[in-house]
Amino acid sequence: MSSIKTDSANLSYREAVRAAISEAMHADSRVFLMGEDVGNYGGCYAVSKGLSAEFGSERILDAPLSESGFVGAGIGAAMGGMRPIVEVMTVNFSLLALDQIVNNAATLRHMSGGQLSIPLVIRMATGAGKQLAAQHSHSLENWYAHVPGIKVLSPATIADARYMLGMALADPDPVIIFEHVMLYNETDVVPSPNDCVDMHKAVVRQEGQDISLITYGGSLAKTMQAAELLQQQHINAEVIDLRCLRPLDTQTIFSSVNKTGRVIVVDEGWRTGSLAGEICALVAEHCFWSLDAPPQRVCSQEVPIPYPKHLEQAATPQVEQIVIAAQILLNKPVSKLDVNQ
Amino acid sequence: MSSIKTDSANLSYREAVRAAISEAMHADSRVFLMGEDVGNYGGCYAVSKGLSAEFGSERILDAPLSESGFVGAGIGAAMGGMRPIVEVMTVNFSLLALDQIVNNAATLRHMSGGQLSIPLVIRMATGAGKQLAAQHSHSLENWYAHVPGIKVLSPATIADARYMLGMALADPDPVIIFEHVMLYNETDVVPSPNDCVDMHKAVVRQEGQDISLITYGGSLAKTMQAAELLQQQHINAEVIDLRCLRPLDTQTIFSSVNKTGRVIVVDEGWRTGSLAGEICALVAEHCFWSLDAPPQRVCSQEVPIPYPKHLEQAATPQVEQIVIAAQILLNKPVSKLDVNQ
Amino acid sequence: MTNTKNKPHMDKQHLQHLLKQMLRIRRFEERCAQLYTQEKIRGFLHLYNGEEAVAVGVMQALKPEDAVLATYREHGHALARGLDMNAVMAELYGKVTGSSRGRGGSMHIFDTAKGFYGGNAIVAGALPLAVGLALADKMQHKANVTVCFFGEGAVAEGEFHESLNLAKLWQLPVLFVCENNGYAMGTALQISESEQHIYKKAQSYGLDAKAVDGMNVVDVEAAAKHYCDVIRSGSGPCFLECNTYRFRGHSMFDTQLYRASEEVKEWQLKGPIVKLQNWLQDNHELRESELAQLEAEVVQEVDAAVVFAEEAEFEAEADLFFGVHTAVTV
Amino acid sequence: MTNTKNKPHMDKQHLQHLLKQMLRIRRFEERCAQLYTQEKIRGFLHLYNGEEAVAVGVMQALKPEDAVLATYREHGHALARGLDMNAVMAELYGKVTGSSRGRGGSMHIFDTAKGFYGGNAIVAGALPLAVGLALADKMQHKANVTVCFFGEGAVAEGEFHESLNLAKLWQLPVLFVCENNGYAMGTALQISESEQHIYKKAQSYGLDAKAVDGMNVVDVEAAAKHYCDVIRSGSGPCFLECNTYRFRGHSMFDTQLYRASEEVKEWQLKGPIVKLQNWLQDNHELRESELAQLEAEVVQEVDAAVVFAEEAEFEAEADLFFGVHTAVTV
Ligand SMILES: Cc1ncc(C[n+]2csc(CCOP(=O)(O)OP(=O)(O)O)c2C)c(N)n1
Ligand SMILES: Cc1ncc(C[n+]2csc(CCOP(=O)(O)OP(=O)(O)O)c2C)c(N)n1
Ligand SMILES: [Mg+2]
Ligand SMILES: [Mg+2]
Repeated sequence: MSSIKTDSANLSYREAVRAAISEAMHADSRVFLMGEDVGNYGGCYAVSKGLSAEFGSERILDAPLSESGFVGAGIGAAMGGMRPIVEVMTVNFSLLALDQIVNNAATLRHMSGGQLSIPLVIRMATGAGKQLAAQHSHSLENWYAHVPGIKVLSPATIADARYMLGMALADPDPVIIFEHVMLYNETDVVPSPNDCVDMHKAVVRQEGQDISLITYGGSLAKTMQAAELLQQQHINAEVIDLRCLRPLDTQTIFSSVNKTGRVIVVDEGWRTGSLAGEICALVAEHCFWSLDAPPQRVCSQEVPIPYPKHLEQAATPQVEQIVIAAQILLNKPVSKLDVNQ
Repeated sequence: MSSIKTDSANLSYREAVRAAISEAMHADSRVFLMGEDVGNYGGCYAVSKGLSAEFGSERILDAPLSESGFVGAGIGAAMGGMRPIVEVMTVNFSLLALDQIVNNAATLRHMSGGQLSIPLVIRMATGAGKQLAAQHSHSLENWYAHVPGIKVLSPATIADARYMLGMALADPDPVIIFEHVMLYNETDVVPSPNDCVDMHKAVVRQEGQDISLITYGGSLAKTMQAAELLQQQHINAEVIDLRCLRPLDTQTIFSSVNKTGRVIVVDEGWRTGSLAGEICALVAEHCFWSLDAPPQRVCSQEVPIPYPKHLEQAATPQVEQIVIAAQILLNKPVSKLDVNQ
Repeated sequence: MTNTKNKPHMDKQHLQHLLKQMLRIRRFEERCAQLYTQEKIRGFLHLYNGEEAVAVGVMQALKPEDAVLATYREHGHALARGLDMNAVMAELYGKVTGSSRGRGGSMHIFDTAKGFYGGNAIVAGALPLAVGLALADKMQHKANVTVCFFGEGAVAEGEFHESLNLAKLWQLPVLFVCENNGYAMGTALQISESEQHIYKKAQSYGLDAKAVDGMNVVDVEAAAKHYCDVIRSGSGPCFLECNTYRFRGHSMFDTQLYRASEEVKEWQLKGPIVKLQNWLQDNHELRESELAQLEAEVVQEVDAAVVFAEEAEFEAEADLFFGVHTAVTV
Repeated sequence: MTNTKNKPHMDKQHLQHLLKQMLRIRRFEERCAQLYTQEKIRGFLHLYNGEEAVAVGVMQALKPEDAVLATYREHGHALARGLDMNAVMAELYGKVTGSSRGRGGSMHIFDTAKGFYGGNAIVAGALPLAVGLALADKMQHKANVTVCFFGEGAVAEGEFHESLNLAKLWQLPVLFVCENNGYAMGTALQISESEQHIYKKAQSYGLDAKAVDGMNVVDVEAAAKHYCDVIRSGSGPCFLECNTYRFRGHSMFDTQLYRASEEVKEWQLKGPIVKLQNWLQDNHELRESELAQLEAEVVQEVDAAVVFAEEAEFEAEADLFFGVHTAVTV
């Protein structure tokens, strides 16, 4: 049987995704994994390490450097009765596959009058933090979240890494999953399958009354850290992990903001045109009369992400910025904190 | 001399763009036009009709169906000292060129420490309204407006069609120009060059005190019509034409909203993740204490745009929706209007 | 039209069948052009006029389980593949009884029951889909063929290159059919490709590839049958370049500044319908009365399709969101 | 190394120059690998170890006005093109005195004064840029060559296909240099291309193309010179496939599960440096003392570069926005 680590004791994010793939492939012979270096190399971020030995090179299918070609082939294979998991190594390279995703995957069901089904899952790594510079550090989640016909997931915890893929595969329509590059080494105990939450739901990761901190993906950990620091100052922040970026679980967002009256959205996307902007707009539209202060965002700076660590950090959201934004929003004294990261 | 119509009496939008291209090519031998069918065919929307005869096939350069290739070649030619105008037939096909635009055009100057210059202009048609269905009706302006390193223009008037291209060419960095497909046949008198407005500035197209209607591109005419109808009901709407979608002229936006206290953004992009969302977020952040009501948006429905007219119209912003949204926002009775369009 | 008698299927009946299929497309589209000027049909309308032999010839080689993908110029493929003409016409009208509920229009005709996967308006956009359908067949050990039609303009696209390599690398059951009509909109092949023998480009990926006279429906059929046999035997993808010509503009907007009317006239003399019809008549395989009968049947079918489309309803606005996702139902 | 004496430039001095250039790259990168484990260099680091003959050989054919583009594996190209080693090392350190102010790091070395247009981290992403630079030269009647280096993995990308066609169609002065090291990360050429002779693929676009032993710097130089002459004469683009091998992993993260260590060892015996060095020594063209001198000079240069990089400053955070647009200045 499987040599893939699936025990729920303690998995890394990477292992959790791998376990999810392995489980799905054991359960359904229509599932296969296709992408660059998923097989012999074991995956750019080692997610699929060992899977080729377990399932063979036909079901762990190494693809040439042809993002448009093999993503389109994944769409076609889904139409043809398979359940492909396509790995686009990173979101940066998905730019080469956008025509297939937007013009085909997202439109075909509706445009054919409901005839076609595209039960496809596309996984891709996203985000900055590894000092990979401007062409390798994109966070384009809001581009995808803008497109009707696809669903967009952003697992930020080990549990979600473990279970969201299965839910995405069970969905009859195309689902894009973003895995933040800084999460792969994180570890945690995986809950039982019964405790996993529907992929469409946002989750309140920490309850609080004073302010809502809304985030997703690679920014969740930073936001949780910020919430902890705020706690030391007796500010009770509620932290919401969006999880599903399209469609948005507006109910969870709105009830939190209606309760706290204050909101900061933390998002690694560039500020202008960001998903954070969308959340702020939604909140302003729907929670206007509950708001005690303007909605705020902590986003990436409007600059191609530079290589050196200090500039990469300056360009992307940091814990301290979240804390300060919250302090300002609550009219608390702004104190330099021992963020220590 | 030129057979190209440049007289300021009365030009169509198409003729205005053509006059701008012709003028630029006469003024600067480094300028050339490259794209699919710009030459022998005269341009998909007949913008470049006659230019090949005037300037020859080397400066009006027909490119094969290779969007990534010739857009990248445009970037390279700009680095090499030329001033290319690249026509990507429509935004729908620009999906195939996004890697070049985002990973090269937008990053190269910053990433090279300021060494490289990309004085490139990319023009593309955008939008719905011609019943071209799901793959040919995209409005992805906010995707582009999200990306640092490029500027994004949206000429909505004949005057802007006439003069923005020249300003874009004068800019030393990459500029994307969106031409809405429904505008090409519109005609108007072109003002003198002295009266043209800096491409970075939003323009108040109609002054008003009661509400700010903010829009751009193909939605300007609808918004102006809505403002007229509102006028009949003694609602004085201020209409702002954004013109430059990146960077945004926030000053003009904020002063209008601070004055009126109410805002509706009209945008043909899909609602979630739209530029309209960005504007609403900005307004909520910066004009919060002046707002008398929640910021609102009239956007496209979250659906691939269908072919039949009634569904295409149902999917995209219409005058009546703008009027009704304004009436609701101002607590006026909602009356079905004789929109007559 | 030499030697056709030697081939099993090339009897009078079959040849008349081919003629009728081509006539169905021709007459259907002539009516479409009229309906377009009457604004019954809107959006883009790309006619297949002159190229009918390609779709009709290739379809003869297919089985019901096979898959077909085409471009925005796909009325001919849809009809030749056996889609109901009523549903196709209703689609062009944007009516709910259309093959895609009227949502796709001329460029997006679908019928999964017939293995007809569209209708794609992005040049070369269907090629990767074809690779994927074939991959699914191979993985599921189905001996089907996926046929993908595209114009010679598509050859310049990166998706062409990626798709051919994937198909050959993985030995997938795809028949690529390049409809080389010499122009991509107004761009002649000489100004879009450094190598203008498209089949040679395909050979450079290791595909079994050749060019045929795309005006000769019999040749097209024979070549397609041969290649489908090769593909079904498990030898991987094949590539057929069909040299043809479109008699009308690229779409209804085209003013055709880029070619001389003499060129069009020359090609028209070599048209696939006139060619087959003349041959049949010269060989006494088609009596005047038979031809009249054929034409009458076709006109009747087209007339009925127009009536069907006219009488059909538009989709209710309330159903706009149906099918954005599977869960969104009527 | 046969016949080298017949070629004008292949005298002892030049051969020692070639050896030194390769040694500069080798020693520089060996130091980089150390510095990476010391976390002085971060991000991705792709070493050129084993492939030095390609960059060094090709650069011999270029003039100062020519343009060079490469991949993320471009330290060798930068050094061989004459970029200051200090600036390159400082770039890897992310320091403001680096060739790109430290913003690009290992994958984005630029120096427009040397015609060095990067450093591109998107596979095949530089090919269209090369076409454009050459187009600009042609339009401006400049007799320059644009050289574009890329790996064999890039050949599968649509951008490869589009670029080769554009270059040939428009007869542009580009020299495409494919560094065929047999692997794209862990993907062997056999599982990425149906046609594994890359030069043959190039020929299918009509390019003058051939393969050379990329481990033989003299052969590479000769081929590059020949092609640059062809290109400068106005005959359009050429294509050089250099068969080579990378001795180390794809990047510093690579565990090399996909190849046997014997394979690596075999190739190492054929390495470009050992090959040239042995030949020179066998032919009494390189005395021990000369070699020691060469090595010493190289070590000194590398040491100095490290000191330079260590001592340099990081860019001020306040300058983060400099150069997003031209107007944003320091
Ligand atoms: C990617 C893309 N670019 C541009 C277009 C616009 N366009 C539609 S058809 C066409 C010409 C295609 O020519 P060809 O492939 O030869 O097919 P034909 O129309 O001749 O049948 C063009 C440029 C498009 N639909 N898709
Ligand atoms: C478009 C794109 N897809 C994927 C990657 C990830 N990636 C970086 S290098 C590489 C392998 C490239 O191999 P090759 O072109 O042979 O060059 P080599 O590394 O062997 O020099 C891959 C897959 C990328 N950078 N860009
Ligand atoms: Mg054609
Ligand atoms: Mg390689």
